[in-house]
Amino acid sequence: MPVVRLIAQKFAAATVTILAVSAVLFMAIEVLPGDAAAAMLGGNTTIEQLEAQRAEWGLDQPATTRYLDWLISALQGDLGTSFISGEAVTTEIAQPLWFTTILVAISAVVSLVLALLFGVLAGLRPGSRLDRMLSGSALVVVAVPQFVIAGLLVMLFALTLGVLPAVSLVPIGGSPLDRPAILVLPVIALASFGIAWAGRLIRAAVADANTAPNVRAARLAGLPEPLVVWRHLLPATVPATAQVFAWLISGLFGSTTVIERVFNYPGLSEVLISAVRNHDLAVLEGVGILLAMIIVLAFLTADLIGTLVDPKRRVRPS
Amino acid sequence: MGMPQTPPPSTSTPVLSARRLSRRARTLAACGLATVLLTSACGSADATDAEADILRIAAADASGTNGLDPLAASAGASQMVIRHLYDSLMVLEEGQYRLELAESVEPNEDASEWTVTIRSDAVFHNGDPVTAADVAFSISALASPPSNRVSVYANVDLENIEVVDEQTLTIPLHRAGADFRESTLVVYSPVFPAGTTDFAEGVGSGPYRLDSHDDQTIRLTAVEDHWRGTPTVDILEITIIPDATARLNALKDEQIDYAVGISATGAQTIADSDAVTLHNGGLETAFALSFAMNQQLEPFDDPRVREAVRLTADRQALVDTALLGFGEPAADVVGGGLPGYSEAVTARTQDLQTARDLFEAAGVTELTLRAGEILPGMMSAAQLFKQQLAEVGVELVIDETPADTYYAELEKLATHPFQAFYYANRPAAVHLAAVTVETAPFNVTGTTSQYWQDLAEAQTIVDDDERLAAFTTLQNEFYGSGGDLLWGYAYQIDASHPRVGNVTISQGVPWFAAASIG
Amino acid sequence: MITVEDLTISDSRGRPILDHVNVTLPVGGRLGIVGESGSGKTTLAQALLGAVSPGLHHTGEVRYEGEDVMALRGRELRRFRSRRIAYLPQDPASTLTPTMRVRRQLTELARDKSTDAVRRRLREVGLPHTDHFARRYPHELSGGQRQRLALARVIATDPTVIVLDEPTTGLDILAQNLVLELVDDLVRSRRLGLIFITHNLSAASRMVDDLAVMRTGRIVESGPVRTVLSEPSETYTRQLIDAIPRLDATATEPETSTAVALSVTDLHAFHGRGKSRVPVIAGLSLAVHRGECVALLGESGGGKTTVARSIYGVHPDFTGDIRIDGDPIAKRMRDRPMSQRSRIQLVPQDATGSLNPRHTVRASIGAPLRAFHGHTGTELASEVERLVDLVRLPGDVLERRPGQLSGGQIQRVAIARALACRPDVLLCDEMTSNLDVHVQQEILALVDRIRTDMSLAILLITHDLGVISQMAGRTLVLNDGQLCEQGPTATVLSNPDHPWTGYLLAENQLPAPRSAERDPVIPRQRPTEPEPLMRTID
Amino acid sequence: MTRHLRALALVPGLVVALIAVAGPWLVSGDPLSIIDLPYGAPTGEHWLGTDHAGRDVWQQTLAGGRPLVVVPLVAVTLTVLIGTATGMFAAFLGGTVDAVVSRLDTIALAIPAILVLLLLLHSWGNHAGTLIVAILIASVPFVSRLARAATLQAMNSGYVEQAIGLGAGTVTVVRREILPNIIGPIIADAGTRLAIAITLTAVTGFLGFDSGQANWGAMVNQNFEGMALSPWGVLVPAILLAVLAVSANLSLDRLAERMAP
Repeated sequence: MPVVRLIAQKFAAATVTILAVSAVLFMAIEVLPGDAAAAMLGGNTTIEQLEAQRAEWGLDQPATTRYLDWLISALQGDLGTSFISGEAVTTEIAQPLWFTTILVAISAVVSLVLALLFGVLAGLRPGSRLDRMLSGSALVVVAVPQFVIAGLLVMLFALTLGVLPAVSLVPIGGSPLDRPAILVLPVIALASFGIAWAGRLIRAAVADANTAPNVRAARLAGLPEPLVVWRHLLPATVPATAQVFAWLISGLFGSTTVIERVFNYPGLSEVLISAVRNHDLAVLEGVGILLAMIIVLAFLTADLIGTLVDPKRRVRPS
Repeated sequence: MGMPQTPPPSTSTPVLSARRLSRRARTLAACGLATVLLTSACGSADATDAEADILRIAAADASGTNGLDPLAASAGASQMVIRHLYDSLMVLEEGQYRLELAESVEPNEDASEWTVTIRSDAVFHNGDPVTAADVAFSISALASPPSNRVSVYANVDLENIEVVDEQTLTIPLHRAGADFRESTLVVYSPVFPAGTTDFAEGVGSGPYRLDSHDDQTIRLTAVEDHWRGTPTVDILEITIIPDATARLNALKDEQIDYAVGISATGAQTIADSDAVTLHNGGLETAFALSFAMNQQLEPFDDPRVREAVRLTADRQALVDTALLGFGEPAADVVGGGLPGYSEAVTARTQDLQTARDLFEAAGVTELTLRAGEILPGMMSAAQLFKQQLAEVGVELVIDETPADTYYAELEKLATHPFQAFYYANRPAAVHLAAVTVETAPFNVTGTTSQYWQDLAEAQTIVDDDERLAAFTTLQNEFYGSGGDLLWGYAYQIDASHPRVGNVTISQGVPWFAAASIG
Repeated sequence: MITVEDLTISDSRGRPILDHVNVTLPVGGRLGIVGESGSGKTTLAQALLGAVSPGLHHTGEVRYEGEDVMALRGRELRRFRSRRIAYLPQDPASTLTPTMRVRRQLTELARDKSTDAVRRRLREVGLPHTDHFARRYPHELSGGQRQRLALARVIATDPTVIVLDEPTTGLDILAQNLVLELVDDLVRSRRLGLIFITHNLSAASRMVDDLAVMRTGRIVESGPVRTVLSEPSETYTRQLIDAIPRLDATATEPETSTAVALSVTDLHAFHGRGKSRVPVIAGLSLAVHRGECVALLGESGGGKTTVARSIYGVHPDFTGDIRIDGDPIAKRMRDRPMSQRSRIQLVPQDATGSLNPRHTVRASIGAPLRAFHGHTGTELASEVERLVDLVRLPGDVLERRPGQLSGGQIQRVAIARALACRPDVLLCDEMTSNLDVHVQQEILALVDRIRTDMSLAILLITHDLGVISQMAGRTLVLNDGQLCEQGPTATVLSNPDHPWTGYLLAENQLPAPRSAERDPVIPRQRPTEPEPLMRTID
Repeated sequence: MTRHLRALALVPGLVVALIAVAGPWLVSGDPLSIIDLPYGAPTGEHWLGTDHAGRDVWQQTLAGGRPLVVVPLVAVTLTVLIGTATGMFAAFLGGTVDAVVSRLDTIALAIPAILVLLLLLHSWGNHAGTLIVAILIASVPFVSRLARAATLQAMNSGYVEQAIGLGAGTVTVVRREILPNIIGPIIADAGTRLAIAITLTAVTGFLGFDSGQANWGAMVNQNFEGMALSPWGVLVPAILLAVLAVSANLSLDRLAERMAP
């Protein structure tokens, strides 16, 4: 089964990547100035207390030892314990990560769908008025900082029109999905960039595929335009689109940090920023590695989609 | 957009604190997560109870905890939750020291041992009466790690606390402490059932009991027939919103009814609005903002330089610019407007000529200020002060440090002669005893051993009036030659829906038990 | 059935691409439109379907059974295209969307989407009519099967007219004949109208009744095939006829007296990697003498190009010994010293792709002069100009880029650039197969002249017997990666030893005329001595 | 759009770039000095009024453009140089070099960019260098992959293969044959990178890291909350910023078009 083997190979490569990323992250966090003990104990500290705290957390061990310890427990699903809150990292970040993932996933899907629409509309007739209008708007949207867009959205939809909530308050014990209205503005703010950026790339892919002989032939055979696009043109753009989608996911996990702050969305933003401030190694490593896994998974999926959609790579000539 | 309000790094409220939740709490959290994953709301937040008055409050929090655990709570939302869930022995309310759970707190003749009697009608939310044994347990717990208030109770001889009867206990001290009430019990004394190790249920004897909660929001319901009377508001929903702008937006959008702490800019924006009411906490919840000079380090070991710096400041201008007028000039000693403040302490007025002469005499032409945006407006103030110093021929170099590492640089905190700093406004006696003593973590004003001795002596004076007089002298001394250029008080401005009224301040946080919802 | 009246299509600057074109296709008729690339054939073909590229303007009419095709819009236009007329462009296989299975390819445009219909259509074009086959993807089919499938796909709409636009260009003669036969059968059995657009006169002549010759957007001559071919009234038509290479025109004698310039011994070359690595050349040996032209003949995809690439040093996956003037050379071009690099040069099939689109002709030709011979300044300039002149290009092409040149010009630039290296061996890999016949003639003549003048050893790789007969002294025939026959070209072409060579030759002949009364008579160069250019079968 | 119109569209961009570059020379005194109460209305002396801290908005506008031109420009230029070089040589040389570069790219793009940014800002503070490094780490893998793919494609074309046979060395082939043919899409992409970089330099303040210098991004950021009190501190820098980003993008798009084969 070549497909199974292909997937297995790619997963193996992805695993290696994630291991490497974990090591790089560990090193990067290692060189942060100060340490968690000092950050936590704050002003009340004596040197002895500091040393004791460091010893308790194992910070006096060499970095390699700590990394290996971390790695071994990580492989068992234990990402360690937050220095600051004392909770297991997995417990501490599970909910924010889940909430952020909801936001990113919805934004990514919205971005992709609209970017496809934009890409197809503009890419089918490059240089047309519609194309220039869409591409021009995309240019502007990409150029305006996202927190400005978010702020304007709040002013308009929440404070002036009062149709959508300004702040993403999640019901107690619930999730953002229980109150979908709180997702709308953050998603618009996030997706606006996604649509513009991804749309430009998809537009190029569509314009390229649009000149392929099979597409022209399908048109000249009198096939209705939607079918031409759907059956003949779009399949050729799938690999590129899948790649764009993976980039989108990786990018959205970055920009969501800013957007979450604007809307006070209970996601990873707070966790990350306070972990950096408090030098909470375990949380940083944990968040970093989980995000890396999501990103790698996104690229892996894109890669597989790109492969599987192409019968030449999926099916061996019999 | 404004920075989230961060709380003061005073001894009694360490900004950052660590503690470990019990195993049970983790299990609960895990269950909570499972619930979340199934996206089935276990809380009743969405259940609209037509009968009940709900007050939705948003605040920032410094501790990263939800306020159920009195050993981990810090300033902000968690403190507010503690205040409503638990009764304390004593509190500072409306500018007064008040007995709450305690019926009396009396010293022996040399103030080395205190006898506390508690009221008999207080009942925990689980139905058990509050006893002296509970108080003894609570004090011991607060005084031992992992509590973050260990330093408040450092002087209590825990081993020898004695429960005399159901309502009475004696608390011996290591050193005589005549100011035990204000410097210890008033600072932090919530009481919880003896034997409590897991605070997930939040069992206290306060006017509200825990209904439900998650990481972000806590829902409290009123306790009927509380000894203070039944609270006027049936349900409090306290949500942690770190960003001041977001809090205000949530309020404007009517997602919440009361925002604790909004930015000066936000306050100015809505000053004329009918849709929102501003609540100015006044001096009781204010932060005292300072440029602290270390008297032990050059050039501030020269009292002329300290005086010159204090005379250079145009305090009103600093308040108007850096705080947009939401504050008032301060007089170099913390505690303005609060009990025991010396009448002799008044804000210095700018006197450039004298300042110039003093600087010249001391030969100072350049100063370096370590500053960061530790509170909104601090950097503006530093910049404006730089310009004011320039008028007297002194160049101020601003060494800017990011707010989030400001307190982490312990070395610099201890050795930098001139730094931006701020304190919670507390009664002068409490402040001086906590901040300017030898053991204080941030002795940024570099108080001397002679001063410490005087302070320690004052703390042992049992007679209230005499002790007050001694502290007044200390204040006057600190005012005359101390190391703080305490240039202003920044009011904490809350905002609410206009229908919310009668919110008072208790222990530095808004008190909603008697609030009215029109 | 179709009438084109006074059709003029011009670009945005008003330059006509089609200039007052008038053609008529009677019901069931077969019309050939012959012209070189750039003559407007494709524009005309697409105009028949009511398609005019954006930015072009048209006047005049295209009528299908009296209906104005150009006025059709939207649904009606689609209806016309999907019911009345089928169009198959150059390289028909490329019209197959790779993600659609055979069955889907056939049902998509058809009205009858039943399994039976699919089987019938597969059978009709001579493809296996099994369900298994219908489930395949295009890439699982052979090249010939793909072409059949493409044809089956467009006629699945049951059209009344089929328009074929250069359907055989780039195919070797075997594949070409397959397609033509297939089309012929289909048109006959379905009684379709046929419009056959090509630059290949001989292909056109066997397919159609009437012929229209196009040049620069105008129909210069039209009439029944026989008339046009035997009595061309236009010089241009005559030139086209003359330009067809002839099998009997073996120009050169084998040259073996001189030293061996290139020798290849026991060449085994492979494609692919790991498990899918397969041998494509198995034990080929050959030698080319100075001043000699040796042809390597074989099927498309038969590994001929791999031979050239191995020698040239861009296909390192081979074993065997390659020598230049007796000196062994490294496998990879990168590893060869400069002195060796200049000695072998390649003129590829895709000359356009071999020229950097961003460099001017002057830069392209100048680069090897600079690198190998250290020419600079005026010396460089004059040498470049000499070379350009040598390949008969006008001086004004020097500052142009490949995009601004015609196919023939680009091929000349590629040759000039190869010559700039002053090579001993020139590898010509299908160098004229993409060119119009009449350009092809000139290029061949040019290379032949240079060979004699410069005493070049030439390895000519081609599938075109006409080219071989005109150029090569000796011919090697490659089959299944092995040499199956070699000898003087005249001998190989007249008395093939190996059955495969015989088959190749037989297929290369002009097939029997469609019907007796339309016996195509293709005059040779000198019409006064009428003699068939190609022998007919039996 | 006609040629002239398109050229005309770049005029605002040029004007803004001019303000950004020449502005700091026109500033009188310290642009960050406090001159009046916050959120003051425009006056004859202070054309655009004062900002949230009582500083002159116009003076800051003059002073605050340069970092937004310099940092993204340097960062994106370096990104393009490094990304193109690594991608091109990886594809051209193949084998181990390719394997190593591709692996590094994969690792770099798997590391969450926001984490890198936060860590760097925290360690080094908000300096030009920090931002440039953060942008490089986030962008180089993308450009490198783009360049690698384009190079592989270019290498499939006959002219690269043949260039070696025509006497060109590795560097010559890469520089003369490959680079000109792959640079188009990379430059088109650089337009978006530039916009992202500009946004990034503007957004750091929002995450709580101030640079302590006049900067259009910081201005938007800091004065946003008080927009109702005085809009100038937000509108003027925001518009300049957007014009800058849009025209940078437009001109790079045009450049890419012209460089297309």
